[in-house]
Amino acid sequence: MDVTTILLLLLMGSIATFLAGDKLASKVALLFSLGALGLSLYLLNSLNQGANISFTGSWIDYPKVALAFKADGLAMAMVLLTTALTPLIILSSLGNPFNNSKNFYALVLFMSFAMTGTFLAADGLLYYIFWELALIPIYFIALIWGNGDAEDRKKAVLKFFIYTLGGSLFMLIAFAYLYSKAGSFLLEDLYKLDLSATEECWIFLAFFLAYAIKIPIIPFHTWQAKVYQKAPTVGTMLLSGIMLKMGLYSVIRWQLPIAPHAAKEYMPILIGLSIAGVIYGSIVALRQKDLKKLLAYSSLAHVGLIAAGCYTLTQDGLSGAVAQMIAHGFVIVGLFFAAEIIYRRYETRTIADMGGIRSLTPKFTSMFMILVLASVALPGTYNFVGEFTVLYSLSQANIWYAVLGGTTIILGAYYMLKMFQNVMLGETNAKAFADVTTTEAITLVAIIAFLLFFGLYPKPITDLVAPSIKEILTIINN
Amino acid sequence: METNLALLLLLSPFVGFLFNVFFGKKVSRTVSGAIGTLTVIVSFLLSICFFAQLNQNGKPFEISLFDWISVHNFKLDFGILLDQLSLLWLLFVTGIGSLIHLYSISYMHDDENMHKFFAYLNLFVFFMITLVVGNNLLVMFIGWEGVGLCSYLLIGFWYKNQDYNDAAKKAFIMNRVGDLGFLIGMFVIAALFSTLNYTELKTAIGHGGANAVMLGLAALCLFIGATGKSAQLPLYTWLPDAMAGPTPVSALIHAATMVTAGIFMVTRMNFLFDLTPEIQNIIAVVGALTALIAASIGLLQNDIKKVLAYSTVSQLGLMFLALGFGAYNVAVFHVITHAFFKACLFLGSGSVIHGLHGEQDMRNMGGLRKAMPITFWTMMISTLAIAGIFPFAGFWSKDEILMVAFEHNKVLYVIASIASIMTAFYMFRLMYLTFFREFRGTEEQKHHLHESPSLITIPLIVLAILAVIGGAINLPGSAWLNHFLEPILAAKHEEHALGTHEFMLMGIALAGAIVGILWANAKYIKQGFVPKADAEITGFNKTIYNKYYVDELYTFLIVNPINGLANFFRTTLEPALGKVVYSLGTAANGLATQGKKLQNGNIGLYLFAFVIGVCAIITYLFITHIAQ
Amino acid sequence: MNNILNEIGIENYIFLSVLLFCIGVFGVLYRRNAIIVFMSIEIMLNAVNLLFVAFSTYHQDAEGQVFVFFSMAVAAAEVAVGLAILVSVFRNLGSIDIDNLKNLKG
Amino acid sequence: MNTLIAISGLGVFCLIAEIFNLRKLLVPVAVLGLVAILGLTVSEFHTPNTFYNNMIVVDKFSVAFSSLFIVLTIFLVALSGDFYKDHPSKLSDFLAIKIFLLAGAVAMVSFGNLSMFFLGIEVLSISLYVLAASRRLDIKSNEAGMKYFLLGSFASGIILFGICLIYGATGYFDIAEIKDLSSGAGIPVWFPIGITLMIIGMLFKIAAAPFHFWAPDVYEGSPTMTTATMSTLVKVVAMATLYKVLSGMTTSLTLTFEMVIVVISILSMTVGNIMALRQNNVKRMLAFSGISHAGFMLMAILSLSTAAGTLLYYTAAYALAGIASFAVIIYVTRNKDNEDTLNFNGLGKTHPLLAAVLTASLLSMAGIPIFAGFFAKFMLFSQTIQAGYLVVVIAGVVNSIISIGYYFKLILAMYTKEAAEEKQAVPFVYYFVAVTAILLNILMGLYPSLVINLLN
Repeated sequence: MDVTTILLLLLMGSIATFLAGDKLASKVALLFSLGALGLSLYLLNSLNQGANISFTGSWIDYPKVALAFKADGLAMAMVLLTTALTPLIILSSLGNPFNNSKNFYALVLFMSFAMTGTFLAADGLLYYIFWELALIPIYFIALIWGNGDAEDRKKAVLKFFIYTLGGSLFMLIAFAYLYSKAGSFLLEDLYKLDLSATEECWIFLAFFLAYAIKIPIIPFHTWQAKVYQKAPTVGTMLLSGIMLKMGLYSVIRWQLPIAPHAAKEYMPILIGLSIAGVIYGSIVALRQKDLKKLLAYSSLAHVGLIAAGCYTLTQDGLSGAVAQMIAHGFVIVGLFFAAEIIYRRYETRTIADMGGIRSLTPKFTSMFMILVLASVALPGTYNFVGEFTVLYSLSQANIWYAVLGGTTIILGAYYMLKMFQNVMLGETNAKAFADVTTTEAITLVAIIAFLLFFGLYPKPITDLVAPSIKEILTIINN
Repeated sequence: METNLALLLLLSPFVGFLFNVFFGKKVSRTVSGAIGTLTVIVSFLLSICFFAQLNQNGKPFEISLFDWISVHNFKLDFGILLDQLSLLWLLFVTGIGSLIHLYSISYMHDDENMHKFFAYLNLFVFFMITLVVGNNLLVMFIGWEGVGLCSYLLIGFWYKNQDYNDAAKKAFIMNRVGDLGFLIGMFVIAALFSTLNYTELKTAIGHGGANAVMLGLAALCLFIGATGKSAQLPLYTWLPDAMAGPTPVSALIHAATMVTAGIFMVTRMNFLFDLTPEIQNIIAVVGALTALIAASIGLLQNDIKKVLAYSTVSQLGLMFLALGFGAYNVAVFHVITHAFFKACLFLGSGSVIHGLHGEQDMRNMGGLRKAMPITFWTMMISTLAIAGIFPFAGFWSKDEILMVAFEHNKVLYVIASIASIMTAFYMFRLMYLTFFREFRGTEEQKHHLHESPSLITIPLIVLAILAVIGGAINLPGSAWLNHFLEPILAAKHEEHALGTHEFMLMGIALAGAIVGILWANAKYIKQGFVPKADAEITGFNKTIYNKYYVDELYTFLIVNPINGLANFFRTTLEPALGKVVYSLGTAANGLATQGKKLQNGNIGLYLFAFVIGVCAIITYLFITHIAQ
Repeated sequence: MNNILNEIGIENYIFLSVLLFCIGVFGVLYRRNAIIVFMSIEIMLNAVNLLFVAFSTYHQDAEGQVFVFFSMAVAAAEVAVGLAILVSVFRNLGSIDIDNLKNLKG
Repeated sequence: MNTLIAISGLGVFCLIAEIFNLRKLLVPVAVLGLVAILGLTVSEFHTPNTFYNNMIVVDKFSVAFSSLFIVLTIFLVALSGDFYKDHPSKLSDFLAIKIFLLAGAVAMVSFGNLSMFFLGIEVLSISLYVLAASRRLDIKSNEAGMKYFLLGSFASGIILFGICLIYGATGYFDIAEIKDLSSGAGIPVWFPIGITLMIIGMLFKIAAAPFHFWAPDVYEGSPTMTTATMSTLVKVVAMATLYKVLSGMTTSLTLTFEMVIVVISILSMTVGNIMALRQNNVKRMLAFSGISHAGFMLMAILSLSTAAGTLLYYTAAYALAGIASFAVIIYVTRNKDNEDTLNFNGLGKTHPLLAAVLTASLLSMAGIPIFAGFFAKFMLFSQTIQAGYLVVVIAGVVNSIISIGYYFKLILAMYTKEAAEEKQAVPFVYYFVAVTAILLNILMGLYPSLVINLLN
């Protein structure tokens, strides 16, 4: 029993959903995603009991590409993030009807298949293939089921596709080059490789281009806000909840260990850029009129902090980054869902058109409030654990990083509370607002429960990822 | 057993919170209120038990519940520490907390969201307890941010009024500024000693050898945190606005308990601050200035709660003054007495507002002495206490502070004294305008004038009594408190042998207070002066009345630039960055349009290009061939 | 037997045929009448054929001359097709000026 | 060799069938015959052999490519049945011409002697001239034919001249002999010129810049069926032949010549992609994309000794994607007078399957993973990097990014625009060809070894 089963299950799920037809599609998809979740939990359990759930098989003998899936703690953490969020996302989408939903849900499952593959792949080319595969479904999801003016959307989505693909193609060159050196794409072989300083620097930059666009780190973020706004909320959740994490995970898994010296050399610039992203994102978010765009920029700020954590090249930085990735994955999905819930009732995403909802819907208000607090990293939520660890690692590198990065807890509170005030508080809104339905409530409660539980007891996740991070750090440091 | 009790002590209010969240709406308001109150009383009783036990065996009780956050160089557990300091705080937090809960049952009875109110109040008590009983800084930080959250929720309790929401937001964000300081401070300490646990820290720092600069930095950052929570310069402006919340909230959170968290934290970390005299000086100066400025603003405020708010700020300033001189026990002493009489004052003002159906402007009050005697007398006692009249509680604690100041720094002593004279003045101004001479409100208000129900008055009476006798816990001579706190404080605090110049100082203080009172009396009783309408206020008075325009200054210096930047980024920079990417595409398209001209369908041209190509290649090969 | 090339020398043949070839190319480039363009192309091919023969004599083997027959045949076939196309062009356009063939462009 | 004979036989049969009026049978028989021939060819894979003292050399290379050509022809023939249904009398001619064209193609990859090469290339070209101009009354078709003919025969002239010079330099037409001599000393200066001229002729056939001008016009003007043939079969043939010529007649390329290739490759990619951005006519767009692909394929020349397998893979991937897309294009534009992108609006709604296939094939051409196109590009890249030409690779990457621009224009049209007319029934053959081709493509993507290992 190894991790390939998860991939197969998701792939089969995607096909089954496609065949199930529009009526059943959502249910089938939900079923399979839950199955994947259960399976990955089972595998996690057997991993903790010391079983080997990785898989290596041969695929192409020239050029030498192997079907290698490495499932260590880190990878499994990300896989769980994916398989846990997918059902939630599907569940959240039950409220809105999609025309020919079979394609839609098939694409959703296919995307989560591709992303899981990206997290697991331990062979450069295989990894790259999954990386690109994840791009196709989101492109169509955003293009066909997106909202807003079609022409505008087309432009935004096409830009997103070309931009990200462009970035990753340079990564492809890097891989080709590494292959010409190592004669294999296997992760460990690439780790073993010792490159000259110049080579490393170019390789690093090639990777950086791919990841900086995906994550995104400013100034490569220009695709983000518009796509988030135009994509259907499910797409936005997939993008912000999981896909961004692909970039960050890849930084930890591929970029840093393969080109450690370059990473050390550029550390100040990289951390600087990331932190600039934190501040920039927060400030831009202050004045957003569109709820989804505001959340998009908030997530720009958060991933900036995560990236900064990654580039500190310290145990804390990396583990904090992972924690923050997971926490942010959940909270941002929750927030976008809250936006969607409001949209379902009021058909608007413009903050100005909202307000005074609180008195109409106590349940929703409390859940939304908790999510907002989580995203401003209130102690007791998992986000705090992540943010604390990351900031701590930054302060170890240089106290000023921590101070500047720490502004996020002020600015974050500013724009989030402002948003909450304008959206929920104030004189009772004239329009009626039905309180959350059961499925909506389940989704939100699940997310909140997760955040609170691990906020108080993060140990399981920390212990899960710590060994693999140590391993990676040893590779980086010699 | 003890562990369970400790847990109960901690969680009991949380249970109340959960109950009120999930069932509050179902049960009647009284029930939800009663539950809320009981849970706090439970904690109070438990604290008494622990207190008694501690008094017997004298050894603090510490347990670690579970591992929480771990970073490479240390593990943080979620632990409870019940020692002298935390128990002292627990006693008055839960004690006053219970009283105010009791009070609120009647005060909030007409509010449809009463169950929410009690939920928040319980949550606050829970977080406050967490803050106090945590055995390391990070647990304190949970409580620290938690109480901030509750104050946000309670200030904005009447969420339909956006001004209140703004006030709430302001409070939260300004606290966050402090919290960042707190975080950084923790980081520095963790980096230095790789622990945040108090006891371990105490020993670690005791060994010394740590880089003085870093220690100073840590202390400074922690103090910044304190200025946020305890409303000191420059972050004090949120506290007066926080009066937007219901009056019990102002009493509990913004007078008695939460705002003293800063003092608690500094006292907790006294072993750190003792090593950094420069920072202590900063603290002292900041405290003194805060005391003076806040008091001076208080002189001219007309909103009864605003006056009390500024007096709170200035009292807190005095406490920090004491902290700055390393007289932690004195500060704590004043914290406790202040908690008594300030809570009483707020509740009293609440009772007045309640009586006048929400009227808060003292210009429309007056002559309430007859109508609500209990409120009047209790408030009068507390006023005497805060003014520092012998033998009320405030006299002893404030006097101690002044003595300490006198010993260390005459200038600050003078400032502090002026501040306390002002205090005496504006407090009596408040009393006179509210309770004396004839009623200035509307006719139909006059009809409904009545003493508040007993649920309101009982807490008042209790607190008033405490305000009278509270000084007893640390009378010069007996000084129980000092002895009690000795285990906590690293540096021994020398006793005041009651000598002549101590008595002289007492006399001066008393005289100052009386001066202030007479001044007020002359102005508001003899002349019967009533403050002018806002429009007519002019000159320096106007500046003071508008709080020296500090808020406007902050808006101008910080808020506006940030918003301007936000606008600039959103409207200019973002599109520009986007264009950069698009421009590549447009460039390619431009090339294409040019290219289409070349592809003009003319066979001759195609053939020509062909031949040119051939010639070019051949010649190139030839040239290189010759070159070889 | 005495080989004629010994008197004249192979290079002169090469020059001649290159010259012819270039004339052909020039004709193709310069003239606009399709027929003449065909003819120029034929000149190019025949220039090559000439050279083939010369080389085959030079190398003292027949392969070159055989090849000439190939190329002639091919050229003939080519021209046949070409003329057919030309005819249909003339039928549709009423002229065989290749400058008129500019509908497909951009 | 047997392949060649069999193909010619099949061609003749097609002509005779017309006499006996067997039109109904024509397409099925032709397809079956080709399948049989495919089998025959493949059977020769492991028995390299030479015929008629090296006129024809059958080796792995020739067999592999011949089989590819046959497969492509099968698809093309299968499509012709419906394509020519309006004038059935011509069907047999067109089929015959296509099959003879195939014969030429096979000759071009299995020649052992330059005369065979020349014959092959001429058979191919002449059949194409005919096909291009085959719509007699359509002025565009005439123009296309005329342009192709003039430039084509001009190119043939150049090639012939090249052959002649080589013969003069070495005294042989047999490429094996030539190869031996080419490395030896005292080889006259016109030998490299001869090679160069031949190469230029082939560069013209694969439409590499600056010899590409004919391609867009001819592609646009010719009947779509012919365009399909050109852009898939012919391009592949020319590329394979170019590779065989170079690898067959020279031991190693000189650095200077590699520079020429580098420049031409980069030029073709860039020109092709940039120009394709602003095309509204699908055939024209694909013509330019073909030019850029020619540029990509030229990378193979840079690692001459090892690239055979990669080239086979690339050509196969490209041609299969091309067939699949053309199957859709032919269907969509079969009774339209132009091939404007507008015709594809809303295809996603009216014919989801066709739209999906077209999307897939475009993605494959753009080089998106799991489609063969990705591996094709990737292997070229990695080989070129190993050969030490990082510049070309970077240019290639930049171009693949540009190419997304126009490939996705079509996809966007299919999925976001509203359909002009409602859906009508699609003849099965289109589905068959399109789906089979794209499935083969994806299969190659999933198991690249299948193809690559043939020639490594």
